[in-house]
Amino acid sequence: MYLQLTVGGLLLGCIYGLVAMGLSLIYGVMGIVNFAHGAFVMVAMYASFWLNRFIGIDPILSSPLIALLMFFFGVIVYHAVIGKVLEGPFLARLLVTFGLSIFLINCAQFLWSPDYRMVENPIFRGIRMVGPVFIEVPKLMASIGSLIVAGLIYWFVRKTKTGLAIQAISLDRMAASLMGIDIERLNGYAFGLGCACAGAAGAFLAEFYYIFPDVGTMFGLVALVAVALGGFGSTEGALIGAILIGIIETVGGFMVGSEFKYALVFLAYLVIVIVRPRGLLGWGAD
Amino acid sequence: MKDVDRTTKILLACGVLAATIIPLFIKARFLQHILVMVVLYAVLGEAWNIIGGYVGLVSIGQAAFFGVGSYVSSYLFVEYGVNPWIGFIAAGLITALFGFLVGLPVTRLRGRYFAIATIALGQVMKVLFENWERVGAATGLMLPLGKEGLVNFQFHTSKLQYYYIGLVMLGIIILFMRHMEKSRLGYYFKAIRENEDVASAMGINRTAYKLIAIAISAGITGMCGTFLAQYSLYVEPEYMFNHNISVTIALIAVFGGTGNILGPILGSAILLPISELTRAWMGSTGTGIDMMIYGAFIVLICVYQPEGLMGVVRNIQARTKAQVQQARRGANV
Amino acid sequence: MSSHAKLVATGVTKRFGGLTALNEVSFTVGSGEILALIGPNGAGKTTLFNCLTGFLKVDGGTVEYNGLNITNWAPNRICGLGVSRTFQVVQVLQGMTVLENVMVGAYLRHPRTAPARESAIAALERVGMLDRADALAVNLTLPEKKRLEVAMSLATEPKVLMLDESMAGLTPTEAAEASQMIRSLRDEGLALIVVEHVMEAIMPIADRVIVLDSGTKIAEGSPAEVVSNPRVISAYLGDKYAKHVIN
Amino acid sequence: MLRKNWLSRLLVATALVVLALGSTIALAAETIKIGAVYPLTGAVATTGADCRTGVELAVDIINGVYDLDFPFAKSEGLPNLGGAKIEVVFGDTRGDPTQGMAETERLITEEGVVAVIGGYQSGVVKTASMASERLQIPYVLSDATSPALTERGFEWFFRVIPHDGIQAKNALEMVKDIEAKEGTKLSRIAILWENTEWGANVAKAMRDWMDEYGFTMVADVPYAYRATDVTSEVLKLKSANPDVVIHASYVSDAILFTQTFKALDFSPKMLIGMAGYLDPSYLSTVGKDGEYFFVRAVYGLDLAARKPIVAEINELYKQKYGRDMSPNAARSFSAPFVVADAINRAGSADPAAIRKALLETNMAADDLISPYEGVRFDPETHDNVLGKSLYLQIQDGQFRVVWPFDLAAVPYVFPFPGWKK
Repeated sequence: MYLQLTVGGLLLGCIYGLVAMGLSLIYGVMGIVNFAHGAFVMVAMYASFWLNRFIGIDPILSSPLIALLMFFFGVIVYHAVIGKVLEGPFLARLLVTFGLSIFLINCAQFLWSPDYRMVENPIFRGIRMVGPVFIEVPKLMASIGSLIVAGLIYWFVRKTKTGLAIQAISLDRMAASLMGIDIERLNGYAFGLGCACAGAAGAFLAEFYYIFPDVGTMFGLVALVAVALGGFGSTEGALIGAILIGIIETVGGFMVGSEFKYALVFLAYLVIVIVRPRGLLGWGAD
Repeated sequence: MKDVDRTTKILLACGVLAATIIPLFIKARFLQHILVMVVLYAVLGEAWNIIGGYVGLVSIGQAAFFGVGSYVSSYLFVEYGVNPWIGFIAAGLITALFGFLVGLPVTRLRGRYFAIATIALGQVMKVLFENWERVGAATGLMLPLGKEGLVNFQFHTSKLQYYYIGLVMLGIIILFMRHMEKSRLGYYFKAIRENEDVASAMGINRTAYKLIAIAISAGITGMCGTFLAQYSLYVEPEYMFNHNISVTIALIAVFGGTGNILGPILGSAILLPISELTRAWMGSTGTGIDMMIYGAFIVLICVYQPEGLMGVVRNIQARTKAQVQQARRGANV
Repeated sequence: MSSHAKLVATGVTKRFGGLTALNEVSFTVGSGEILALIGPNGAGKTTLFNCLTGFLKVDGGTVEYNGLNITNWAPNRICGLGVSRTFQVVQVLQGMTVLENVMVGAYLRHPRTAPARESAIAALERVGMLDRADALAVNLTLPEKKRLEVAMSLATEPKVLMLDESMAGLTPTEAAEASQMIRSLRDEGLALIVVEHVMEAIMPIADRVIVLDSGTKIAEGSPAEVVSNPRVISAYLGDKYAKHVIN
Repeated sequence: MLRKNWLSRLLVATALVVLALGSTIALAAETIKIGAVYPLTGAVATTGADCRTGVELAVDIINGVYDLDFPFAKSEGLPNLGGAKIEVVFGDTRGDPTQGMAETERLITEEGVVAVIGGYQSGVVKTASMASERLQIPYVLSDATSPALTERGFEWFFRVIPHDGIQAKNALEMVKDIEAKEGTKLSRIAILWENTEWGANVAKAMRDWMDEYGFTMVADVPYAYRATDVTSEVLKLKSANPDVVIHASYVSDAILFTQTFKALDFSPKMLIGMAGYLDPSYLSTVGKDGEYFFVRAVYGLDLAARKPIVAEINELYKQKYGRDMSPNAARSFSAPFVVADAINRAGSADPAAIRKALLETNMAADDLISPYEGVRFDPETHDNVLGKSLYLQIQDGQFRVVWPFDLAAVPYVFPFPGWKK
């Protein structure tokens, strides 16, 4: 039973992790806490849904495309909104994404009504027995996808020139700009990349989860806690934090009572952050 | 300088007078309701302002305090028949104590870690109350209808009484904050916001002052909780601990401009009716277009007027000041 | 005349990971004395300040004030006792006016606003910044900020005042004024610890000099003694030599 | 967890007031206004819109002339008031208690309605009915089921629909009936409920009745509304190994649980759902996976087999809205008739007279499209003592009435055939 729960938590955590990594990347590079990240996931879910409805591509197969679309969406959002508040006061930076989130969620309601939708006949469905454990195939696919994306991000940030430049910005904006790095452009890329993560997560989720305008809110909130738990600015920390949350949610929910499971998640955050005020792997400014 | 001050004062006096007298002529219950909400959120915004604007600790979990306050008075009333006014005071004290206790660990956090910790706090409190049988768990508590009147803190025929109670609360908090701004407390709060290291070096006990701030803010917010409980005569976790209450409070304060007294009042007085107007014109379609406009509005404010409405006011003031000076210079020449 | 004050550091040690930033540094400073703390960049002067005033926890040794062990006390308590400091990288309350900045310090001894304001004005006058009282701190020039910092520290009415490179970036005239002020503070019975990179400014007024190098006290004595100390010369020459290579 | 968009919901807004001011003047004297509050926007907007259609149709029938054997159908308006017509003024609660209260007050004071109906969510009805109680206007509820609502001893509040206590009792009666018919034992029962005001009340009612009927409760599982994942909840159920699972849920969680039941291959002998399972978007989302769930309702198209009027009214509904009447619309459909009946008997639009008439209400089963045995209010609680609920089962993508057996349109399928069907 606990094995089953742990596996369930692990799979859930990987999906949270994908959302959280994008959030963490954005924070790490430009110090923006993106409260609209859940809304981005929602946008991606609708995109996958419509692609499936009209062209018939399965969400998991269309995930690279969705990620790409979301990348451009992110770049546009960055240049239209986020870039303009980066130099602004702390509160404006904190709240602008709240506004963005409200806007996007209600756009979705306006365009597509508050109805629930679900991708019909996804390719990956059903369950597999691995030993004594049931594994839901779509969640497994989503988790694998999420780990692949995590690997890609790791590779991108550590090994590519653009990635290194982005890292330089997150370490020291001033120095990076003095070294001739075009901060605006790279911030845009980083924001786009964060959105692409949300996009991939949305596509994977669309495979097995219902879709409605407010669907991303809870994912965004949990991812936020995962990022804070792992430490703002650390993508690995975000993934670890998210997996931890997934496991706390399923195992803790089972042991203590599922009505308390989100309380447990938030409580875990409070406890960890009080012991380690910058999260598990956090660094940099507050 | 003096001229500007005087015009500001006259404007303020007019504002106070208008806030006191005009509502007397508003008979439409729904408009009265809007007025009540405006004063309630102005008080909540001010309470937020104490920690968010002065001390610089951004809370997105004020609903935790709001909910606790609403439950304190309601529980006392339902269970022991305690007069709501005593409950009101008790709510303030208990919520302040609660804020203090929560603050002990939480004030160690800075910046967004603090902000997210407050979100977490709000959610945890909601879940706890949803499962706490003694206070009705998810079912909440119903406050019995009593005789209307100031003594019972219940009014049925009109809402103006609620409005004036809210206005008095607002008046008291404004007086308190004016006093605070000019006293050691206010200076210390601002010093902590500006630079914690300097504050320490100046002999300020940061933790103590942060705790004071959070306790005051929580206490006032808790009293507002009692106010809403008496207004709707019903408390329920989903209703009183709603995350959107926290977000709205922070938005109003930021929209108005933080770190000064007038900001949250302006924010509440403008943001609430504006969002109602968009709803009024477009909300009944059920398409969410009103909230789209509301969201876009917040984004635009953050982008183009990040200092809040008070930023606009200050710019205008500076401009008039410059004009006055110029005019004077012109006269002298 | 205020009561006698005495700050004693014994074997203060601070490590950052494997690096020993301060190695058993000991010294004493008392009322009516100017102690200059000099040493090349990275010698540990600012770290020592931070350890003395509670901003960093020491890994060994004790700090005593008038016989009271204040090792690792919170900074605000240390300040409350009468040990005040300024920062090397200037730190003021940017969003507040000059007068408000100083009042924050003055409130420590004067809880009520009117006396605090008077005391703050006196402190501002002392550093010659009264004319800037209504300016926002963020709009000040660097030397002005340094002076403001001194005024803030003075406003806490310290018995021991630690100044971290308060004269850096001042014109010769301003530096002379600053020296004059430091001297008059000493005459009023304050104990002063002054970190200064500009030896020319500090040597003439110092009563005693401590030289730090790589976290270790390498010399202590009167300015004349210290300047002729071979270890000091080599530390500084080495430093200067290294600088030449970089430039 | 961002269930209600608080701020926005504060406001149904000034323009409505403006509209209201305009419209009051235009009104003819013989029109009697009643107010209806529903969540027309926000998270449960689809349901609110659905409820609204039921009310609209009811008012059409009352005001117009229809060749139906139904109250007020053949006459124009209310006969005892010289054919006075009913006008319904809608208010939007946005699913928020504060807003619900404000809207109800606005309808009463600005619009001058003489009675209020609607609400849908129990939490909203609590404050909305509080407003009508304060202003002494009758409130007739036909769509929210929390027992707490009628336990307050309100003088002006009446409820047509059976509350959760009665519905819980009916659920267990159905299980008993099936036990008897199948000659099997279904003693192990699990309840699964969303941790909200409504869910908690359902659970409470279930617990109370379970002892009475000699069932054993093997699991009592609350969960957070609108969860992202319910693996732990379902595993908990699974480890308890119940024969019957009773699930109180709104639509989003109903969808998620159905999928997780399937994913974790959890198949008890009977699955009984409520509320959310009735929502049209439940079936359209889960498709075949919803098959053979039992769902609680107070309406089913199949009732037409026993009550021809149901088919006739559904036909009218279809003409107007182009689809079959949903159970939610049918729930709301009854309130305007109860109010109209009371006003007609009172012979006046005076709220106190209406209240008095409501207390004397005695409608027959034939005057309703619901399976109730009639409408008669308990003098103390004002609950309908003749209320009764139905159980439907999803068969071939349709809700079929299967219980009570005397109203059943098709035989039930038992036990649940499992997920590999």
